[in-house]
Amino acid sequence: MEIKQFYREIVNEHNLHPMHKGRMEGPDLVLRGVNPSCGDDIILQLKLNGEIIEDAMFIGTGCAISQASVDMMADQIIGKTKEKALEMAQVFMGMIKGNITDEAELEVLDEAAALQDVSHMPARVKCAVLGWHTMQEILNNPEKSEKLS
Amino acid sequence: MEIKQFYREIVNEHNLHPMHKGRMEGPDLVLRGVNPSCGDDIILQLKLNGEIIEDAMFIGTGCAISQASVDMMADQIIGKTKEKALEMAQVFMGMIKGNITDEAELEVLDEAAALQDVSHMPARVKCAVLGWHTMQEILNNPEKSEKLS
Amino acid sequence: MEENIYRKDFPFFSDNKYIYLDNAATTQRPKVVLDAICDFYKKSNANPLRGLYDLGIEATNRYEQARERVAEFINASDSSEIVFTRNTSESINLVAYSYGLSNLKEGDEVVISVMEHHSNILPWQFVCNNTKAKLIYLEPDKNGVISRKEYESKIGKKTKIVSIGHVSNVLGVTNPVKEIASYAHKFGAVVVVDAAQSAPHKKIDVRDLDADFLAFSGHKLMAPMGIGVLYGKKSLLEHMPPFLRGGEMIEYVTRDSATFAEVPHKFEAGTVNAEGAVGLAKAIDYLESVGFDTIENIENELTAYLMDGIKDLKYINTYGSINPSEHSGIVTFTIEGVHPHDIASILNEDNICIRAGHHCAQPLMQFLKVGSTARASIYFYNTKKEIEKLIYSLANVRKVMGYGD
Amino acid sequence: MEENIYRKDFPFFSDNKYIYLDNAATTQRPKVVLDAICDFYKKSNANPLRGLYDLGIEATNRYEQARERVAEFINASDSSEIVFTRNTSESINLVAYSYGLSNLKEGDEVVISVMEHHSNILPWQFVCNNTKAKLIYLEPDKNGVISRKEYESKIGKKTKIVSIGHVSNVLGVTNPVKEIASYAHKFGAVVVVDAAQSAPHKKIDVRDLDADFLAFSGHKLMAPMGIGVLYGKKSLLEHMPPFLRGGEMIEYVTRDSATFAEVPHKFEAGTVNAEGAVGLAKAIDYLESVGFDTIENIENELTAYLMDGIKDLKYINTYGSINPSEHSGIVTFTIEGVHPHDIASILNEDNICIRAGHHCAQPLMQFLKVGSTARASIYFYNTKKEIEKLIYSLANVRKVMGYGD
Ligand SMILES: Cc1ncc(COP(=O)(O)O)c(C=O)c1O
Ligand SMILES: Cc1ncc(COP(=O)(O)O)c(C=O)c1O
Repeated sequence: MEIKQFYREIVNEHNLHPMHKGRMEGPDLVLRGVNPSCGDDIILQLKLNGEIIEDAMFIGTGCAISQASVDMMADQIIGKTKEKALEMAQVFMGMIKGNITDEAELEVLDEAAALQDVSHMPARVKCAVLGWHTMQEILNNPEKSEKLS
Repeated sequence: MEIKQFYREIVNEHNLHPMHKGRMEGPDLVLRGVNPSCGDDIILQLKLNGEIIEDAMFIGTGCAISQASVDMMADQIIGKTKEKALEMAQVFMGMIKGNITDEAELEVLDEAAALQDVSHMPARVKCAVLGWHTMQEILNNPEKSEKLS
Repeated sequence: MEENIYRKDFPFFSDNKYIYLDNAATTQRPKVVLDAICDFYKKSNANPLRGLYDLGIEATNRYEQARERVAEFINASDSSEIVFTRNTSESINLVAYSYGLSNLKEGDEVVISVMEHHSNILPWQFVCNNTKAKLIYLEPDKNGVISRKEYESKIGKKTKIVSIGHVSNVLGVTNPVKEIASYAHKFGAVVVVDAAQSAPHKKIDVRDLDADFLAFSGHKLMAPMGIGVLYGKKSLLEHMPPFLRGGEMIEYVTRDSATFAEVPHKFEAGTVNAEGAVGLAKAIDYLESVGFDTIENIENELTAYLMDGIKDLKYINTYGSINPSEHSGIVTFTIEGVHPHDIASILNEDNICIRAGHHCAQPLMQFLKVGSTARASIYFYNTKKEIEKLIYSLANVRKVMGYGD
Repeated sequence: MEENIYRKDFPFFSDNKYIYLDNAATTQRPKVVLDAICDFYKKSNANPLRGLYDLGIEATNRYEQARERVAEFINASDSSEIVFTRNTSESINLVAYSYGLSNLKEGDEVVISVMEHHSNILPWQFVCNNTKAKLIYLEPDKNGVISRKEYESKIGKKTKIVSIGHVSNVLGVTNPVKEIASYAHKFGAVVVVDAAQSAPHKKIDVRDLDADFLAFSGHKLMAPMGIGVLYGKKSLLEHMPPFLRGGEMIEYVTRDSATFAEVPHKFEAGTVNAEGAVGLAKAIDYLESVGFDTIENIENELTAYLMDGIKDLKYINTYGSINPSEHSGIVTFTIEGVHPHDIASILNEDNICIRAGHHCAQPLMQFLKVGSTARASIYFYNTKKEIEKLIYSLANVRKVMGYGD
């Protein structure tokens, strides 16, 4: 897909009208994720119920791709187990880095698979993976959880 | 003149059989001159009688061109006034750097003018001028005179 | 404006589709520079300053002639005041390590400005951390101008070093370095000029500026990568300790100690980059054959055209002076609601190369209260048609991003 | 030996008269390297690591691929262990400033050898002077060999750094760096290998050597001037403070402080020399296409031919091993009664380029009790005919200088 088309058809919707942007009441896990070189800067907030991710929200600023990606991610992981979410993160990273291209394999990502085009925009890989990377960090290292200030 | 011919006809004689090499008894002025990059290392010794350079000798080691040049220099300055010797040094430097090529002007150097070929050997300029440079230094700054050890 | 007559000199433009507008980052190289590189390796390649054979002398001569060419270019008194480095960053680090560390102490002050490139900030943070000297920032007004009042209030008896960019790589503004130098010299401070963005665009005269040190990069004025310049007044260079050590920068070495060669060789450790120096000299020849008048004329005309063309797009904000001729070809901007990285990606699809980010000037970004900006930077080989395309693309960015206008 | 099949790859040999035997100083460049330089500027030239547009990505990729090529060349575990510098000298200075200054203290010892190049002596003199650590010298025996007894007697609990040349640029001897490293590691010392003279001639395997740092220069293996390499184990590089500061080697910069990028970028301040890196990668391709076996075979054959040819000239003394295959192509010699500079001048008339002087190894000269020496250094593109001419000229030197024989 061409880049302009990609913005129009995939990114803009989530960037201009994010569904999961905002401050969460009483989150269980909170982590800031940053891309120094671009200035993308998000705070991911998760609410857990045992192994299940009950809710996911983010606040922050950044480029459209980073914002859309984290919004799409939130949409996909809500209701999933932590394990499933981590598995999806793996697939997402693989897709963006161009290592996973098999459609069947990508199915687990559902709508988030629409970001596959970023694999042809090497300069933007970091933007697309920021949300997923932050989620990996905090699920694998819950002790890193921060206070929302 | 070709370089080999130049060695054969001009340099060798003074290098192999220097006339003014040796340790002087009771010199008035003594200065060490060194070319770090080549390892030429001489000690120039002068005996003065008022304004007249009564004797000039050198000790040290170095390449054939440096040794021959200082020996030729000693030969030429003995009996000259300090002023005359300094004037000759000026002309010699000019010749070696290729700035003075006029034969009439070079006449003052007498036999030392035979080193003119060094002006075509840029790598060896420092060797040729070491003796003359050391003489300039010590005549202009007699307070720099060293003890012969 | 006619078709640009200089483009044919650049192999880069001969068969690619790019509209290259990131000239403040690095420039393209004319064929004469590439030819000079190949010619050096074909005919004169030996290790300079070492061999006694003719080929070695030839290599040395070409290297030292390049030094003379640079001295002439910036009107230095003597070629021994020119030290070859890798780039502006290394030049400033050399001054910081060699002059800074040995001349600063607690209570002293180093004055720089908020609009400096990181390369003219980090070395001074380092020196100040190590010597406990204080780092003071000059603040520009909202047009990017550092006023006389501002520098006179911050430079004073405690000031030991003032290090200032000649032209800002973000705002394009030219700082009053000559006036600052003259004021700083009253207090005996030394003045370092970061000329990375000025040397490609305007005549530098180190004696007129009375700069104590001045740094620039070859690659920003069409020379090869890997060669830069540090100018330093001889009296200062001579009293500074060496920085990098090794190779031919010595006189004598024993097991325990060493004495060093004369300037500038004292500061050039190891095998020198003769290719780079020779390429730089050729780039300077080429640059002067075009002429600074022509360069400034073309740049100003194109800058005016660009600023004029985006003036009506109210959602585009530009930074720096409103006068196009005060931009040295640099136009930095933001588009409301669109992150600069998205601008760059969208323009990339139109083959337009602009820069987006913090431009290695994060403190200036903080001062301007923006996370990052987009920047188009023009050189004399750009054309009106290229600027037209840029304007056209910019006018479409917000639509692509889903805004109504 | 047949006509050398590699010479045609080098524009340098196509139309000049020189017999170039100063390869230990710098090598000639094959056409593929010059083409790679021009190709980079023509097709991929932008400032690497900065631009988000395709051309900038392309420049970045070519630069980073070069890093991977270098990592593979010396068998590093990861390309992030490769820092691009200007040359060997800068690489060693980087280690000295960044690792040395922050890890040494009074009472510690730094061990080097008497046969080091100045570039591996002066940085350690500097560090020792600044930290009051002690500089200890390993002494070779009369054949130039550093014995096990020697290094075991000088390396010990106080040793913090051992920095040692892999191949001596004067004696041509290969030092037992692997054995020294293994012994030094018992005491927790870090081992720096100066591979300037080995990398062009033999396969380097940093993991097999277990070197902590290793340095070499591009220009000595047919790459452009102005590019060098520092290999460092990641765990060490990561804990070292930056050396040069500026440009893209940062994460965040505020007015008062900065955080730095990951290795290796932390150590690469300012605009990188992508041309040099790309040229180096291509030179490595070329070198490996010739193959180290071929290189060593040709060199050893020519070295044997040379040493054999001058053996009967009793007034010529050679240094180092009597075994030609232990010379890495380097034959250093003196002629009784003739100063090395005069030898060089006389050979120059026969268009033979050899080096004369202290070879940036004054302490070794003092150890050998000579003021200076002459040195012929061979690379695989040299020919038997060239060596024949060298022998012929050498046999005439004393006659030219007025001696009977
Ligand atoms: C053994 C050795 N070490 C270090 C160097 C220094 O290399 P460079 O001049 O490229 O920094 C050289 C060559 O000059 C050398 O032969
Ligand atoms: C104002 C200014 N200073 C310094 C630099 C650093 O130059 P370099 O990256 O060539 O060291 C730059 C360019 O990047 C610059 O624009």
